[in-house]
Amino acid sequence: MKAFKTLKEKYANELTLACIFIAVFIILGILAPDKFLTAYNLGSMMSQMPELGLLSLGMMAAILTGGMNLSICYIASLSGIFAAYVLSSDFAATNVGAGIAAAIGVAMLAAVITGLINGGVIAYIGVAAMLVTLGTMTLFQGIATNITQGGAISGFPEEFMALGGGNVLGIPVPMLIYIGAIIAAYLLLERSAWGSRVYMTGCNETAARFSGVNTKATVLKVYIFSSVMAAIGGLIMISRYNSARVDYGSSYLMMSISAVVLGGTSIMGGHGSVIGTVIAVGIIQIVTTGLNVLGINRYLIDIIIGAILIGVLAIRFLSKKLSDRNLVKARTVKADVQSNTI
Amino acid sequence: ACTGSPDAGGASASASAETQAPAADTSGADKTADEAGDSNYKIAVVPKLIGIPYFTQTGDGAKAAGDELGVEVIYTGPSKADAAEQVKMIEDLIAQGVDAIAVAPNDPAAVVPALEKAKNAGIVCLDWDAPVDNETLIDASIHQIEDKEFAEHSIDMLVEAMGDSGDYAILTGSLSAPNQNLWIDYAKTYAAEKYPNLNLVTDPIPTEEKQQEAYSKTLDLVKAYPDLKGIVGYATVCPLGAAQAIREKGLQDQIAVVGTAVKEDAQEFIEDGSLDIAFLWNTQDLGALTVKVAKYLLDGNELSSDMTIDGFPDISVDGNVVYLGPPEDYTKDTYK
Amino acid sequence: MIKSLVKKREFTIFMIVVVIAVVIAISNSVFLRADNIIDVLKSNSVIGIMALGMLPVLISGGIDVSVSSTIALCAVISGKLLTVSGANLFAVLVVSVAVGAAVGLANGLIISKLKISPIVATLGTMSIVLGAVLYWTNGEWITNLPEDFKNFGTTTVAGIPIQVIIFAALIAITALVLKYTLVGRGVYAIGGSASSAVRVGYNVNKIQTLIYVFTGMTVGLAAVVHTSIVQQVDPNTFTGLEMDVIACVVIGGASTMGGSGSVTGTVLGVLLMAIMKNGLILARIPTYWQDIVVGLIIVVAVSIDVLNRNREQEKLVRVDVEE
Amino acid sequence: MQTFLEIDHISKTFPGVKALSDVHFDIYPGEVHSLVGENGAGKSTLIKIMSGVYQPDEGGTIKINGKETKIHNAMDAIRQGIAVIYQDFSLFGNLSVAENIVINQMIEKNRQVLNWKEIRKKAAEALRIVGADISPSETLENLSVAKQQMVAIASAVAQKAQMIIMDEPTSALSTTEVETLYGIIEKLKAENIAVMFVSHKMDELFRISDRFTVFRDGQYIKSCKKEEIDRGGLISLMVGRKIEFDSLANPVQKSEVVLEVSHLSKKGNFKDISFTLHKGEILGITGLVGAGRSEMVQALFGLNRPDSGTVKIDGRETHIDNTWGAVDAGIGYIPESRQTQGLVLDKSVAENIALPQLKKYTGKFGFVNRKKQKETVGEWVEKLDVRPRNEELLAMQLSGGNQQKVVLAKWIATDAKILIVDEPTNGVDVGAKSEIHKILRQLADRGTSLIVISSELPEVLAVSDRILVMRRGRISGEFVNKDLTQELIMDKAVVS
Ligand SMILES: Nc1ncnc2c1ncn2[C@@H]1O[C@H](COP(=O)(O)OP(=O)(O)OP(=O)(O)O)[C@@H](O)[C@H]1O
Ligand SMILES: Nc1ncnc2c1ncn2[C@@H]1O[C@H](COP(=O)(O)OP(=O)(O)OP(=O)(O)O)[C@@H](O)[C@H]1O
Ligand SMILES: [Mg+2]
Ligand SMILES: [Mg+2]
Repeated sequence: MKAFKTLKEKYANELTLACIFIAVFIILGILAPDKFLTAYNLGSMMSQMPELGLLSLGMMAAILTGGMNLSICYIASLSGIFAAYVLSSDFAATNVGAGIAAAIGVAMLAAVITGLINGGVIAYIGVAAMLVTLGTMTLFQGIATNITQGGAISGFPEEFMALGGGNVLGIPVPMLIYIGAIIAAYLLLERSAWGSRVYMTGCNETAARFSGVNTKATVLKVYIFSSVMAAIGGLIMISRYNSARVDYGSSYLMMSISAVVLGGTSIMGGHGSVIGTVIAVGIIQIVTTGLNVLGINRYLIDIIIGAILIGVLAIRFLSKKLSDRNLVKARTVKADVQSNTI
Repeated sequence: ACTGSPDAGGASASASAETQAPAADTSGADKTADEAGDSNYKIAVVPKLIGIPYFTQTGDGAKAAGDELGVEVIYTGPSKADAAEQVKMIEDLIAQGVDAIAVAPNDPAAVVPALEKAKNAGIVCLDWDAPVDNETLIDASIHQIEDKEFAEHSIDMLVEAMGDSGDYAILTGSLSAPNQNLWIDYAKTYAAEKYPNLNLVTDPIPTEEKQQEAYSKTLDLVKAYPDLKGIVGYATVCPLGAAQAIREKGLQDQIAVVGTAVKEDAQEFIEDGSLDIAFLWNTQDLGALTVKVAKYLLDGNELSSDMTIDGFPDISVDGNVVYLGPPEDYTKDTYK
Repeated sequence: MIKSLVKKREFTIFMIVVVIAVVIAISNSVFLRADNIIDVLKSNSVIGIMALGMLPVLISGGIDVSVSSTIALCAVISGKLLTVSGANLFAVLVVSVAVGAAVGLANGLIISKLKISPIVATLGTMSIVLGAVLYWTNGEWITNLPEDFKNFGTTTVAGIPIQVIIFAALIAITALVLKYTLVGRGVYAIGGSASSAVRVGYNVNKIQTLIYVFTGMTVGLAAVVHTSIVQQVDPNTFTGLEMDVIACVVIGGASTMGGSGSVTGTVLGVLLMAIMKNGLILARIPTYWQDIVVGLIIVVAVSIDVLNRNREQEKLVRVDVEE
Repeated sequence: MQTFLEIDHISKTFPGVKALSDVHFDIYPGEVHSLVGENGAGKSTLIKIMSGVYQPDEGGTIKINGKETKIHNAMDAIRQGIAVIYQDFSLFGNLSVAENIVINQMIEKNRQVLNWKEIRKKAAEALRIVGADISPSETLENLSVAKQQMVAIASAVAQKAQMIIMDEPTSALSTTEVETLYGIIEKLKAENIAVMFVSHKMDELFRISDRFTVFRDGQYIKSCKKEEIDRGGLISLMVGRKIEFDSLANPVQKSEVVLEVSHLSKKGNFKDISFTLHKGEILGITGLVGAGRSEMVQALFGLNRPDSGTVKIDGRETHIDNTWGAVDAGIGYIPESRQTQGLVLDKSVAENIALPQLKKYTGKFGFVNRKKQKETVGEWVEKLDVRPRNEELLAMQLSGGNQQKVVLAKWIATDAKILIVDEPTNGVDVGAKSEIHKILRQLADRGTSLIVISSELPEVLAVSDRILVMRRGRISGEFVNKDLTQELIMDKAVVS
């Protein structure tokens, strides 16, 4: 019981989100059982979510350090484009397996390099993350546009489509990859030593440094992590759209930031949980799909998402205020009792 | 494999035109069968994005045709010209259980997997405004016009406005807009061989699909290339922004501006001479034709070169491609 | 005198602006021609005005990403007023500024009363407001604005476009407010330490709200200025504008953590972005390289700025050592 | 005579902690009334209630000049003539010294338009009164902790209040500034201004106070005149037990040299620093604030790169250019500013203590063993008697002194072989202070070598085996701690 209570306190935010998620899910299910609750739709939602999900995880890591990664969408498309070049090459056409492996390798390499650029300038030169990634956003977009001349790269081996379109035991492959990424993110950020350094650095960089934490390396790794998540998202995208182009997923930037903060990550850094972000992504997904399926006007959907964002945080604030007040009340009463007994 | 079960995927992947076609019309057939009596189909028309005049007008056309034919037209698309968003909308439309999907793809390849899902769900698939690069998948492809022809037309118009020699520049909506890139390529080659004295001063200038950008980029252009004699714009905002800059600088007589623009928006600039010639197909008709062809297919008919769609006397059909017809040119006379 | 100038935080960015300007001028003398400079100032007056509005927000440690949606709303409303009711310029200006202020007020109240972090709050209002605008207008352009308004748009005073004059006026006002008023200093105080600001007796909630109202008002103003330049209203044209605006202010030395930032810096930031855009074409840089160049310049510029500041900190004398 | 301020039955509850229960306090004009109590007794909390930062629980009264009032916010307090020097200063690092000093007056007078000339004049005047040579135009964050403290004092004095509250104003100061402060307090008394004083330093309490009020664990214990009580009595009232202060110095020459610094210099920080540190030795470093002690030791900890000179650890020359390098080399540094450098305030005590030695709890896959971590942390919270004894509390929620103990704990736990401690008992209560001294000595006996920086001469004399004195960035004297007097040391410390 007690354990449960502390658990409840510790994960209050995640629980609230989970309740919202379930509530929304039920409502949509009631409104459109024949459309929303179909196996097809659930499947398609599961294959849609990973893109935003992975970018949000990458964004979250950056925000945890009190930073931001505005270049994340173009990291995704840039790594996707590099992978696409390999995939559309004769080499990949002739020996598929090696081709796909090489493509994934190239995408990861691109991720590490972009991560090193962002993280290097942020951690070792000390420029505000917002500024750096604002610059690299344009830079990466420019590179992607330049090498593709704005065109699309397509003609991948059929087998690669499985990454974005395949199923295993009825679960879409992208979802499986996403779940893997979630677990990895959780272990790295919330269970590993690096993770706790990330959180502490995010709260107070000076104190962390004064505690002998290599804050530079810590932050550098964060941006590599961020890039890798983006690159995985990029790979899923090019597989789902069987082509690669500079502007794929460009509309995910603001959405991923929204998801992260909706998930309870503090924009000042140092606070936030992977699971919170994941649930938030889920909420955004089912709301958009659900309303699409109901044939609601696209703009109304934007309005609703915005309202949810503010609404949830308002609830979060008010409930905290309330619980604090109750806590104080309880305390006072107890204290009085004691003073009487003395 | 791109779909639920591998074998199905294999089938759709290795499907030749023959195996595909029956699949298409049987699906059409069941539809007519089980919905005999009330033939009110759900036809989804998906533009590249919603909320810009061009696609609002095609939408109006589509909905009007829907009312005329008594079918339900769902006109919805992403709020940004982003392939990822568009694919999601298509997938959600499949979930919504529509009978036909007509998509103006942001990327010719990106929508293919989604459309394959649609196909397997027995939905009739069309493309419009820009082609999807997978003929076997597409039951009908509505082209406003043959791209090459259109691109060449744009150069002819430019020459008509500026003469067949001198410097010219190209404005485009964005460097990654497929059909604009296509037109630009055709146009460049055509200009190079037909009008050797035309000189393209620089790569196409992107304008973020914004008139403001087209305006200030043009201001820079005319200063960077003092001998500039002509500007051709390939997104509906470009000629307007350019014309505005030209008007402001009072260069109507030195620099000719032509390009694609919506009739109503072009009017004021054409009337004061800052925009010489605008050209575009009739946007309403494009939307209407798309819906009518969709209905035509849903009723179980086959495309054929001698088919007729009422209201569209001069359409031409070639394979599964339906051409709307020649573009309309807007000049001073248009608004007389 | 010179020394104190060099010490100033904005000096590095100033030098960078100068260097880039020189480079462009060498590659194409047109850059320095009066008409070009005026064109640049005119087409960037909108971003400039919004940047000045964004400045206090960033100084106070906040951020406002909803400006791009708000300006769309204000522009559409002024456009409709102009065409439908044919209202006169002044009335339109007042309404537009009022609408902007209203959105700002909403932001301010959500942030100060509900203690929702600024980026979240404004992300929310951003999608709500834009959604509403597009739902209402369906993205339809508003064209055929009344002649007298178009004339206003092309008005010049002593050869200087009216838009540039408005921008200049706002620069002066913002600078004065931030330096010489209690509220202005409060903005810096809150950015430095909100809790301390409470303890010295500032009404932090009120000031925070005021800040966002101010931003909203500048956006309302920017909306009219924009319309007067483009002479047409396209509700979709503003997407992504918030990033350009924020970029100018932070490149101008405002910290996204709050506490620092200046009008001078912001104006320099606006200029840097402006002359880059302008120079890219004048210097005949191929379009497929332009984004790369811009991105590199931003990263390099801000890095140099920071490296210089770090060097200053190192040199700082902490103890007067006995020699 | 009419009290200026009178407080009755005031309680304050924080989520998780009852900071004050039903306390009483009153103060007369021209009186210096000291509020004493252990860390966490509730002193700062009461002050924050008086200054409108916190609202007390329902019930209870606040009277000012006999009239019952409510203090809703800081402005109320300022209007009622209450000025505060907060324990954590509450200044603005990004603003100029002048503005920091004058800002609250501007707000009080509600002057919407500012006159900078006047502001600078006022600030300079205030700085002159408190005898601090600081340029009014300097940005505050560039000042030393000590100088920031002087700015806070200047700002409060300049306010022309009827009552000035000083929450541990001397904890960052050293002898000379402290003397000036005493002078200021005398002046204030003469002007019939009430001074509420909070401190953990016994001799200064007895030197300046007219009256004491003692809190323990948020409860009101007793008020009494200075004449009515002696140190022992006061301490036992505070702590509830006796505490003995015997010198822990152990000045026998130790053999093995662990740290050898020679000719270390950095422009504008320190010059030609040479000394050795032996195994198991406590080396005290004192001097006036601004002498550059922190700069010097921060150079040893890789926070402040020296221009020239060498550092030998265990005879091997070592280059330390960052903190993690220092930690690997077996050096620990307990900084003087716990708020910004020592602690991550909005993380739990546990996380803070674990931070420097995460490696210890980390398996080979880089995952933290939470259980092991919790145990060790629990031990240290126990050992250093951090109150409340709950390692899940946020560091922010601890009282100043308890925060300091947490910082100590986190570094002692690393079992570094060289531990540099900068102002270790800064703001720590008598009980805790003697405990901390004992802990430092135990460490030394267990073979750790310590450098202890302190501006408090009694403390230096109490713990050090050897004492270095710094003056204006140089070492001006070295003593073995045998029959030393404060005078001998001060003589080397002050600039002749
Ligand atoms: N913001 C807060 N939230 C929760 N608890 C708090 C908060 N501030 C103080 N406390 C608790 O209230 C009690 C009194 O704290 P306070 O700072 O008044 O002690 P103090 O007498 O000033 O100690 P010190 O002499 O070390 O400064 C402590 O137990 C502390 O943990
Ligand atoms: N510009 C600065 N930036 C950051 N910290 C500074 C700066 N100037 C001084 N400090 C810090 O403030 C303190 C300044 O030291 P100070 O001038 O008081 O000499 P000191 O002998 O260290 O004094 P103390 O008695 O406080 O140790 C040191 O902790 C130093 O790190
Ligand atoms: Mg205290
Ligand atoms: Mg020091």
